[in-house]
Amino acid sequence: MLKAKVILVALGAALAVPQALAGATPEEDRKETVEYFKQMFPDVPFEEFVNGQYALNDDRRKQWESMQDFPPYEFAVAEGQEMFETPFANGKTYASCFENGGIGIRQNYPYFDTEKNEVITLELAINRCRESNGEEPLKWKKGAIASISAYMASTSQGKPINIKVPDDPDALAAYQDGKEFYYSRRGQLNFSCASCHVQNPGKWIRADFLSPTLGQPSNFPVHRSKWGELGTLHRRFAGCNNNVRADPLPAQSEEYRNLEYFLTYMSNGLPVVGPATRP
Amino acid sequence: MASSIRVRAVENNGVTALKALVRHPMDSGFVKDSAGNVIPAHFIKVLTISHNGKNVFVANWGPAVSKDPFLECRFKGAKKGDELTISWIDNEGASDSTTATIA
Amino acid sequence: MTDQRRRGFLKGMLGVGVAGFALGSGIVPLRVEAATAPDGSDWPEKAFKTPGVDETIAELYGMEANESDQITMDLPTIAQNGAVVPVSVETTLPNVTGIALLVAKNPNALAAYFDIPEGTLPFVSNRLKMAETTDVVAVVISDGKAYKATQNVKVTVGGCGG
Amino acid sequence: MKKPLLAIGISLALSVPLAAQAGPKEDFQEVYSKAQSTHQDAGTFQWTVTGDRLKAAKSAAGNGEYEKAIAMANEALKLAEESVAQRKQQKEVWRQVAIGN
Repeated sequence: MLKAKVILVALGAALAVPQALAGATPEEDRKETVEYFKQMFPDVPFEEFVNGQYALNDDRRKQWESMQDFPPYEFAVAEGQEMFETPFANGKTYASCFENGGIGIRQNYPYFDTEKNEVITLELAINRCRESNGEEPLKWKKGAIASISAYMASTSQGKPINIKVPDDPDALAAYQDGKEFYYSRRGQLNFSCASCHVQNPGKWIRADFLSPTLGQPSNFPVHRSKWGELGTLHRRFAGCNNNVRADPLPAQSEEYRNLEYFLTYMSNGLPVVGPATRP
Repeated sequence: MASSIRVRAVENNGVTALKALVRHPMDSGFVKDSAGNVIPAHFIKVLTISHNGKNVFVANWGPAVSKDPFLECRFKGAKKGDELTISWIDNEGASDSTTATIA
Repeated sequence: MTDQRRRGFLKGMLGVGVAGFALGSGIVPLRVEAATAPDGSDWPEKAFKTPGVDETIAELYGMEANESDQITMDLPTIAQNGAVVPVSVETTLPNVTGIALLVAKNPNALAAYFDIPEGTLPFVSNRLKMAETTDVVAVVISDGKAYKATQNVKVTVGGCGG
Repeated sequence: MKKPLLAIGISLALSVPLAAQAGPKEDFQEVYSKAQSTHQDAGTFQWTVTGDRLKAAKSAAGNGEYEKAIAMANEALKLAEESVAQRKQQKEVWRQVAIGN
């Protein structure tokens, strides 16, 4: 059953799904997704999916490995640590806002806050921490917030991603909303996230080599050669949307947070490897 | 202010392998900003690595070297615990220098 | 201005000529002179502002370079982004005193050149910008003569845009 | 000489029900506001190209070039209609390609 469907999806065929199948749990979604990519790339070990295109293309992998010698984000991570440890005007630090003082917790983000009824991403938590301590929020996509987030990720490297969808209708709705976003075609070019990253990973789209869904959020924030600096996951979402000529949504909008929630859940069990470099 | 230079130097069988990363925009002078104005060239011209007062490597760079330049080189004659000095100067006369201990 | 060419040429010859003379005469060789922080005054402005590979080699070293299969270049076949292309050069040629890296299609070909004092291995690795698909040329000065090797790299996303 | 005439011809053909007494400014505003509201209706499925045309239309109108403004607004309207259709269609079909429905 799974196999037949996987093949059909891979062919991009429109598949009428029996209603009985609808309403699968997030965990069933995830297992099926893992199985799908294992079949698509039988030679790629599970943990390697976090390296995206570098798990699939040797020439690119070599370039990446040579960048790993001294990754260009090192300065930003050091600055992020400095900012993370520098007290706010009220004397408190970021550590006061996070479990375990903010160290080694990246793998738990984003999470669904059942009291506020919304998805909390790490960047959102960083800015809420600032605001609750009387500081101005940072801009969302790059700069200081990316550096702080990169430092926090760096203290969590190797920890398996552990996103939970609590037994709560709103949490499940947020997850489903993110999933719908991932699979819905958008923009004048009529592409969904999945058109590239589920149906065509390992292929070239012009000068870009497409990575698979699995492991995508493990790397963020990433230093892209194209940007020449670190950027957050939502900056990347906006870039992808823009590429297919769909109006990007604001960083940390509910839609993008739900998308991050779904996407990161799919990578449960894969290690945090951010920050990382990408073309 | 943190140093603009990050260095790792490791000695093995008499050969010291040095890797350095320098924070610098390395503007080529061929790129325009979002307002359409050319960003003037701004780049490191010379970077030297010295050991015991002697240069063991001199890099002369132009604006085609990537932003936050990376350099790797290897030399003999140094041992673990020795100090290296890495210095650079750019086309606007700015400079920086740091020391690193060979591991 | 013609000074520049001579200086480049001398640099190439330095390892053999001056060092040999210095050892014989008991004078401290120039190369071992106390290192001071660089002041950039030796930076060969003109060589860095010359388009074309052969023209640049002539400007920098005052001679032509011959092909050599003893130079190994390591760079990607297809650059993932022209802004950051890792390039490494290593050679088995003897008595190397300098290595230069040239990017043929860049507005000015010379990207970097390195002095290799005695005791330093003839190896260098760094990251370069490339505007488009181009030949990359490594020039090695060995025994006072210039040798070169060439490798093509395909650049689909240029390193000179915004 | 011929070009402006042609442009007027096209814009006349494109502007839908044209009240005989309405001037080009009114025609423009009608198409523009329709394009704008359709664009809004696309919700999170708005296209960048629609926004570009709307902007171009507005700036042409600001310069008094109503033929061009109307043409741009009509293009925007057409694109906006496609994006709305995409939104409605995707609501129905996205599950068909999703892993683990």
